[in-house]
Amino acid sequence: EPVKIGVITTLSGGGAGLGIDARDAFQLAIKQSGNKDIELVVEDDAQKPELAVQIAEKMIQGDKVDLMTGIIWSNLAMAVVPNTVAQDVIYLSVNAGPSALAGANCNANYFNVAYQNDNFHEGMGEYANKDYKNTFILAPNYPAGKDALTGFKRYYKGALSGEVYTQVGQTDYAAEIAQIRASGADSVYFFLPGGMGIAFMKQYAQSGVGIPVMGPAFSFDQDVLPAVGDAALGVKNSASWSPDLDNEASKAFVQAFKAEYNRLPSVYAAQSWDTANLILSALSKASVKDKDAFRAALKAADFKSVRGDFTFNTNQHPIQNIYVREVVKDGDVLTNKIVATAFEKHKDAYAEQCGL
Amino acid sequence: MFTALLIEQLLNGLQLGVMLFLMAAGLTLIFGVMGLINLAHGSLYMIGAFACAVVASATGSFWLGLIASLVAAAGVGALIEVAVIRRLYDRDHLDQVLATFALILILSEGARWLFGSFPLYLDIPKLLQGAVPLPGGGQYQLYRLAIIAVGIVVAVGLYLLIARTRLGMRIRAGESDREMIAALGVDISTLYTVVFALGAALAGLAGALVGALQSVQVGMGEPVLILAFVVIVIGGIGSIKGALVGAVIVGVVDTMGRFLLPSLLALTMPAAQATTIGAALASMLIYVVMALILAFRPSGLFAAQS
Amino acid sequence: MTLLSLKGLETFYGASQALFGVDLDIRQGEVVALMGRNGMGKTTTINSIIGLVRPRAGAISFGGKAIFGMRPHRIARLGLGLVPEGRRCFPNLTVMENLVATARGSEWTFGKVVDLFPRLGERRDQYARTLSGGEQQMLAIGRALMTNPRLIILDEATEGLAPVIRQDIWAAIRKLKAAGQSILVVDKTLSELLPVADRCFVLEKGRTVFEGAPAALTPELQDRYLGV
Amino acid sequence: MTRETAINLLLAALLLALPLIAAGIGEPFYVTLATRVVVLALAAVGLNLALGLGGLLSFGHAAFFGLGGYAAGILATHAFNAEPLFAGIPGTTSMPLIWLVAIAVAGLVALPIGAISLRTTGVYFIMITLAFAQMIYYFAISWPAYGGEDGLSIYVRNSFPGLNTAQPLPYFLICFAVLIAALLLFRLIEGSRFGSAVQAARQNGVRLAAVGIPPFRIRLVAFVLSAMITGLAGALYADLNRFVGPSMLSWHMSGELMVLIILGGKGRLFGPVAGAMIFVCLEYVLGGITERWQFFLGLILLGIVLFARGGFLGLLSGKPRHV
Amino acid sequence: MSEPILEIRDLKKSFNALKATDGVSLDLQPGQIHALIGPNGAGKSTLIHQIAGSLKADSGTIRFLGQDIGSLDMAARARLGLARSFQISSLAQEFSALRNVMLAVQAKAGSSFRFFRQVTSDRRLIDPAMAMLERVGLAHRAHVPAAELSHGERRQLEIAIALALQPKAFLFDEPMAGMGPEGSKQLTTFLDGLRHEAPMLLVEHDMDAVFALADRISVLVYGRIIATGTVDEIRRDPEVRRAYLGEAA
Ligand SMILES: Nc1ncnc2c1ncn2[C@@H]1O[C@H](COP(=O)(O)OP(=O)(O)OP(=O)(O)O)[C@@H](O)[C@H]1O
Ligand SMILES: Nc1ncnc2c1ncn2[C@@H]1O[C@H](COP(=O)(O)OP(=O)(O)OP(=O)(O)O)[C@@H](O)[C@H]1O
Ligand SMILES: [Mg+2]
Ligand SMILES: [Mg+2]
Repeated sequence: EPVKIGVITTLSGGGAGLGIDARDAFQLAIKQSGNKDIELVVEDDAQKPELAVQIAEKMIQGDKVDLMTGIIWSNLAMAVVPNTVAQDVIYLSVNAGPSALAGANCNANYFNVAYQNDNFHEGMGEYANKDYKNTFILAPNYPAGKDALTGFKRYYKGALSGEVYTQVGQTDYAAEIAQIRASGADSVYFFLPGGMGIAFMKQYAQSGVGIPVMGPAFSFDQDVLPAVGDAALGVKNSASWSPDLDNEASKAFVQAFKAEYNRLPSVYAAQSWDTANLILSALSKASVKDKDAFRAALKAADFKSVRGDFTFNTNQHPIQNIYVREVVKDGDVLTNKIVATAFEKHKDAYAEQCGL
Repeated sequence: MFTALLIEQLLNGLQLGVMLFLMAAGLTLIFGVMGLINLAHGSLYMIGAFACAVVASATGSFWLGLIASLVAAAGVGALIEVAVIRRLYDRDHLDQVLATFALILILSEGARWLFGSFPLYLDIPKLLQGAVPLPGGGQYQLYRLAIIAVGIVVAVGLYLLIARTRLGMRIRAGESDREMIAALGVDISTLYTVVFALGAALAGLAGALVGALQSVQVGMGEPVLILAFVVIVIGGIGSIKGALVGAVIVGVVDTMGRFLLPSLLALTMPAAQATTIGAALASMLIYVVMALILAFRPSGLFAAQS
Repeated sequence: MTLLSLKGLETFYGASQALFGVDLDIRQGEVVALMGRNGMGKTTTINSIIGLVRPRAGAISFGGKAIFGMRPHRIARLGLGLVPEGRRCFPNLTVMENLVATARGSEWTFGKVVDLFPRLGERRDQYARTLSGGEQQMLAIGRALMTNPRLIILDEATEGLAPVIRQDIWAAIRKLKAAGQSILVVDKTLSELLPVADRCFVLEKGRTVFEGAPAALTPELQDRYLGV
Repeated sequence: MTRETAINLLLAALLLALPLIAAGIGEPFYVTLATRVVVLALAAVGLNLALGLGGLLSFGHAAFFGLGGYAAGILATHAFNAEPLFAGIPGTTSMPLIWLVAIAVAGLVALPIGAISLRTTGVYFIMITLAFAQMIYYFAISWPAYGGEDGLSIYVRNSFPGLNTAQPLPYFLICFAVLIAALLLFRLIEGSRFGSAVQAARQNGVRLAAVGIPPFRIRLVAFVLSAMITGLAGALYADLNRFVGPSMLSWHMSGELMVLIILGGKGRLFGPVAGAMIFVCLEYVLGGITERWQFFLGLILLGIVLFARGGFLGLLSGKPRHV
Repeated sequence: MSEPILEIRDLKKSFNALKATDGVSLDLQPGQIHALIGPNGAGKSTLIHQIAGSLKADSGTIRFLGQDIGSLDMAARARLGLARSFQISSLAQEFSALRNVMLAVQAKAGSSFRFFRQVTSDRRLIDPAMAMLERVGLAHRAHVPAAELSHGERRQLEIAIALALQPKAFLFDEPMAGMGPEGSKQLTTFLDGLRHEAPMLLVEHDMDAVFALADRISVLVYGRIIATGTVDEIRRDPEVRRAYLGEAA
């Protein structure tokens, strides 16, 4: 009997690009493994929590999947994960890492292969200490946005010349950019995922304010860089991976992904690829039907991560390096190259509260 | 220092308002004049932005892209009118809501089918890059000034079209009694196709112009749609002047709210709390304003009908 | 010369039949009265001519051209001007705009309409929805004239009008008649309608039951068909 | 019995039978799917009271749906964490209690919203109700206490005396019973003196006032009743998903509720039920067939609105208008 | 003379520059039909609207049964006993004729907040409503939706609704409009009998009807009452002949 893996991800609507990257990488990894005993059930959540819940129920009760994965967004993860793990189904996160699931509410069935939401921001906060004393920070006014700025502030030692929460889905940032210009900041840190980030970066570049910008990888990754264009050149951003990361697994991944899909992979693709390979490694050691053994096999993280060294912390969130990348032009293509390592073997701040 | 910022923010509010007006103009035309609730207006806006981005990146010319956005949006608009909208004029608003809701799904997914799932690149044209000095020492982006200018031209043009031309009179006449205007010899269905295409073209134009500032992606029309409805309802349906005033009110209130509320609240509570609560209140603000205006003027500020 | 002719016209509202065979003809320059009790099909006949309801059977020709089944705006452009029952002025247009929005041809102008109905000149920029009933009736007639029709059709020409104004309307109709305008008119006030008409048609239950000169409509016939 | 009544009974029987069969053959997911149909139908029955009977095109009913949901989520969370709500009042996991709170909250909020919104008519009413819903939506997104945009998880489904709600079938039956009760209530109201007044207010408010019935009060009561039913549905929905988040308050949700009604046939007793059955099935079936499911969903919805006047029930019963 | 049922003093209403009602005072006496005539646009409908409450007067007082009703809304005035018809029929289009009248019966009973008892089997609504339809001669059309009634039938229905309210005064705005000669005659007879139930303010252009029915006539021109009197006085008044009657008198 094949192993069934349920992949719930966003394949339609405005946020589809991320989900498609995650799905594509996952499928490619399974295909490359040559493991014929894996059956994927892929469904589109359209970025709606209720729909994601419905699909999860269907996968658990109808398809009787052994493992679940694929969700991109924190709010969808919060809707799906607690109920999934409560039904003793193992869930592996390819992207979202809300703090609520990393601390006291961590769960033996929940593995986060991507990051805890604060991680990238913490990395950038640490790195910013090197050059900047006075930073203006902004993020959307929702939990992930607050986590982001909390993460940044956790390691940043300089002063804050402004802290602004923007509206979710906001598309015009003239008012915020004017505030930045007037604030006397020496740098700007922003977390604005998706179209918000594209709009902000374009408008920021057009405004000619010129104060250096930093952000997490989300606004400077392969899915959005073509849309931001040259405005992004030279911006420092933090991530756990970069296409130029110097290890065998990563090189093979980038090459395989490009060959298959004719585009560069994003961080989402990399995390998803790792998730697939983690599952494959555990499958080779234990049967999914034996939950305890399988969980132990997952926890061992005995696979070749594209991110280099990869281990799980007690709360089953990654211990990994956080890199600082810079947007560069490789021929015609905008991409990133690593310029520094902000943290080696970084752990998240919530693990201590986890009782596992 | 603070005064200069305040002035710049006021300008930003005004500019956001004009931008909103540009989005709302086509909607007012269709919605106010033809009495049709067109939820798919945001999709036409998206089509304009996509057409502009695709053509601009293929030809390297923003201006060709702008023309393409007009043509594409008007073309799709005319097609939709003939195939779908035409059957909805004498239906109630509910049927219009459902049909145009369906159109959103079709157009959004259709666009994703054609153009892929990733956002497209579209930048402002060379000609309009840079900033112009403002009296008092500040600077303002040329492109945004250009948008203000286009918005004003559209407002004046539309106002004259509807209020002064025979075409405008016939459109308004048809709104209240399609049968009668037909019985007086006017081919109302062709007229409406033209008007719908015109409204669509305006949406497309807005999409292209605003797309250069924002992200060109599937679903970009939705937040705009709601705001555009807010704008025309505040102004009073069917009134171009109302739409302009409504847009400026929304633009200024929103900008000033985002800017001032957190600092105002900081006077009464800890800063950390003030920023988040201020932001929360700011995002609700335009809806509060709209509810207040409608509570006191149930048919908007410049209602055409009393 | 026959301007308009109807033969065996049958019209339905959904499943219920309203016209069972209406015959009618109007010659150039003639004033024809269409009469009948309430609900006998006068308005339905008129709406069938102009195409606002689609007749199911019969023949209609106007100016020698078959117009059965044509769309209303095409029929109207052939030279039919309608003053509908209930006036149906465009409420959100001003008096002036109501008149010019659908104007065609050059003979009738705003000035001439105001000569005919001075009240409309005073109310020039007022929205039609705020006009009194009589003012709206004048506007509806003016609006139809502004399309320079070969045949003008008045459904309930003087309904709801004050006696003096009714006299004005009849005077206007006489003036139009004298100028050679062909007119089809429906009205309740026989004492005013009959003197103007050249010929009369009477409908009963959707059929033409009488055709002839006003004089031929004897008091007995009036009582039988119209309840007078 | 009219054809429509027969169709209604058939629909009800179908809706009850399918989950029973599914549970029998060990396909619990279809029970869950049917529960979703039932709960969305219930929400739409609420809206139908305002929209179908009263002609009040509320584009803000997601507010009441979401408030009901949050009532359930908040009470359950407080009970789960054993923290008092305020002033020492504890949370609860008892469904009947939660329902009462959800109904009361939705009604209390609907009262001022209705009182202000009903000053307007037509499209203005559509937009002002939307505005109120958006206010609550943005508030919920940015207010951190109950999860903001991430929403609230209900870790264990709330309880109902004598039934194991964690099992899909008992929970379905609870929801089904509530739906049937709401439909009966709707039928009663529709035929009552109040219902007459509500329908007359839709057709001609001036006429209603001219005989001496104040349309404003009639509409307000209809609006509040309608919000209360939709609020109850929200509480059930939260328990179904064991999750409540701001997306329940979003304008998409309001739109979806409207869509359900139009799809089934507005103002018709079973319109919301038929609409919810069609919509959820389409979403589920199409979503399983193709990634482009929204495109085809759009085409089908368009087809229905253009060619089936009076909605699905109008098509089947052969009467485009409901009288 | 007895106490007037309806007492209007110095009522004023302008639309921008236009004085639609310009200081109108008028009394409606018990048992009388008081006709209000005047050229088109004189302000008759505007006056009716102000009395019924669908328009708010700028100034002046309206007293009904001794009570100042100026600040009440339309529904409240209707409940006090003012029943009106509209110049253009205003009905609940989807309801049958019977249900239109039943609505009035339930309004009269003040029982619109009853949620359970079904109206379709409620004899307390149906019987009185049917009786009213019979009185106006519309019983055979009781179950036809208002939208499908002919013009004349709708006018009859409006009157049935007004009757069902058992009002203390009627306000009728051109009830004969659109009725053929036959219908007008019947309605004239009918209204004649109605004056004993409640007095009536009657706006009408049909002079045959007005002269046959009216106890008193007021002539409104440009928002002012230029003459009030009996039928004969009004017929003879040269000013009225010039402004309104023409040679019709
Ligand atoms: N829209 C409609 N739907 C159904 N029946 C209709 C409709 N309009 C008119 N009828 C019916 O058709 C018949 C003819 O009506 P029509 O309006 O033509 O009469 P009419 O002679 O103009 O009467 P009136 O003198 O009252 O204006 C009537 O029995 C009427 O009830
Ligand atoms: N809402 C309004 N705005 C502006 N003017 C108005 C409004 N309503 C009515 N009028 C004007 O007030 C005057 C009186 O109108 P009203 O309808 O009362 O006349 P009427 O005496 O009933 O006439 P008719 O006999 O033709 O029905 C008219 O000149 C009309 O144009
Ligand atoms: Mg007629
Ligand atoms: Mg009048």
